[in-house]
Amino acid sequence: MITYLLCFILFLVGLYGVLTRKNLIKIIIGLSVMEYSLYLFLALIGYIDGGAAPIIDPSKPAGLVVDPLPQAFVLTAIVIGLATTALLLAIAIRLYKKYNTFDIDKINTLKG
Amino acid sequence: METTLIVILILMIAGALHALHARDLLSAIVSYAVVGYSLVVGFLVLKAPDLAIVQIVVETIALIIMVSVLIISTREDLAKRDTIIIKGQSYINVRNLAYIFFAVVAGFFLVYFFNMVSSGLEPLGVHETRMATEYIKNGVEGTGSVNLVTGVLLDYRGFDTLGEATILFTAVMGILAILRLKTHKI
Amino acid sequence: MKGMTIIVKNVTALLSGLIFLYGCYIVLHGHLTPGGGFAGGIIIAGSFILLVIANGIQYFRLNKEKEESSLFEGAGIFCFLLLATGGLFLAVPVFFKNLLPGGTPGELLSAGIIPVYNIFIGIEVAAALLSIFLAFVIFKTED
Amino acid sequence: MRAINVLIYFLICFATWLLLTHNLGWQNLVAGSVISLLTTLVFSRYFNFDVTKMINPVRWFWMIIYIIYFIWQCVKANFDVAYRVLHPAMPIKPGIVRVNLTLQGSLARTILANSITMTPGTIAVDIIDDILYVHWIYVRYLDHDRYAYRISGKFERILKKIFE
Repeated sequence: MITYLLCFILFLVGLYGVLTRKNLIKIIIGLSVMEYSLYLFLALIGYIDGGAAPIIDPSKPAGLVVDPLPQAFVLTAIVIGLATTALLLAIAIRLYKKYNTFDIDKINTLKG
Repeated sequence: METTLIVILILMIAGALHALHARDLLSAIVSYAVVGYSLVVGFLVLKAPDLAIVQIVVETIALIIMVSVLIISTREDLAKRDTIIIKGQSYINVRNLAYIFFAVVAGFFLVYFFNMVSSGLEPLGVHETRMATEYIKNGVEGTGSVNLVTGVLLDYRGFDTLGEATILFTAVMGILAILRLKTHKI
Repeated sequence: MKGMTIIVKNVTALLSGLIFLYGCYIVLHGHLTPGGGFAGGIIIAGSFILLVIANGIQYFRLNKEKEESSLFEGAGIFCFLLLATGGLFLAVPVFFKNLLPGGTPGELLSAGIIPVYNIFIGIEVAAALLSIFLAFVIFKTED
Repeated sequence: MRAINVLIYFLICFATWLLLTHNLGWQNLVAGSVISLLTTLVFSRYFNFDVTKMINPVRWFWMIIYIIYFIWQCVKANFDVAYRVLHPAMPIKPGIVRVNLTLQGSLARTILANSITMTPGTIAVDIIDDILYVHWIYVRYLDHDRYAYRISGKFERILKKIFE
């Protein structure tokens, strides 16, 4: 149970970063940390004690195997996470070219 | 087993906290890499080699992209903010009190929801889901794929993969639109 | 980006092809060993990214290459959809029908249509990541 | 020369595929040849080293000697660096030295630079026009001939026998 709690704390760390940091790069890092905590949480849910990796040798009878369904979900989520991170970085670098800063407060005051 | 995971998670939390507080953005990105690569070790401990392979290459590519962004821009975090202290005015005003109130309420709700969710979970290592036994028993005959993750991903749940490919395509189109080159002069 | 020293260039010239080969191995054996279209596609993109980083962008005519990788991406996702609806041609009204014969599990040619899906996903992911990277690099050298 | 290069690259790719898969079934062989052909089509244009000389078996003999000599040097340098690190006074005198290369051929130079880098205590920084820049943990001599012999003399002599 303590691993679930630590995953939740990692999620909170990411949320804290998104809410309090002023730098766009650090906000993106916070979002990624939240994503990572969710991946680990899903993988934890699928884990079975004493289970093998979900690759079955067809010549032998199947033993105890880790649940493959959460792993399939996480697999798609990781690639999507990379794409969204890259999209956010593209937005950040566009804003930097325009306002010459990563500070969201300064971008707010400079707008117009 | 569980202690290994706890150590990895504590390392991840420490890396994330340092990444959020580092003054130099390059060191922030290196600390962020600590989080990602610890996640790879966590996946290996949890018997998920597919996830470990994907995560290790994704983390590497993400680092390359992040560093290429930093090289164009600045490495410094924000300039040091001078806190203005006006004499006679205390820190306890309505605005700060409202912030603290909202933070406490939001934290309470988050912990409440986590408690609600985790009361329905089995402890780590015990797992009784109907779909898992079904997939494990019939997966190889049903899909013909020895690797069950690929079988689930591309046969039982092909729609998800199609949606993922669509999102990837859309994201790339968005990036190309945002970072659009100058119009060609012909 | 100027490109690195001649040492790095030579080592990259020796190794990038083998990295590409390894990515293809991961894609093709996705239904037998850990890996699959996603991981293999990213490794294939990595081999090209290595070449671009080592040799500098003047070495390649990059604008053209970016168009090509976008084209590959579109072709990959289109073929994926075509295969998904392919059951219609055989009068099976199921989306994502596994319509090829199964074969014995454990061989390279088995699992019906899953390896073909894997190949197209690999093409799509590789092209997507390569065009993301090239967009950042070209944006950096623009002004 | 061009055609032989392409052929050799194809063979390297095919051997790598066989090492990766450990399987001699016909499906695997067909897939391996197709993938190797694809790799050769895309990447063989970067493989422009002069490899025709390597058919001579004498050169392979010298290569084995080079590997043994390199491992011996590596072990010696490891102990040297460990001594410098563990010594309380830390007797280091770092600096970057220039070594004039007599070796021709880019592949030989790359192998030389990588050997120097893999030996602890020295790091090859760059090669610019026949001059190799090396970062050295303890600059023992200031005379060019002596430190050049010390850093790369034997390596270069054996590599010349292999590649020229």
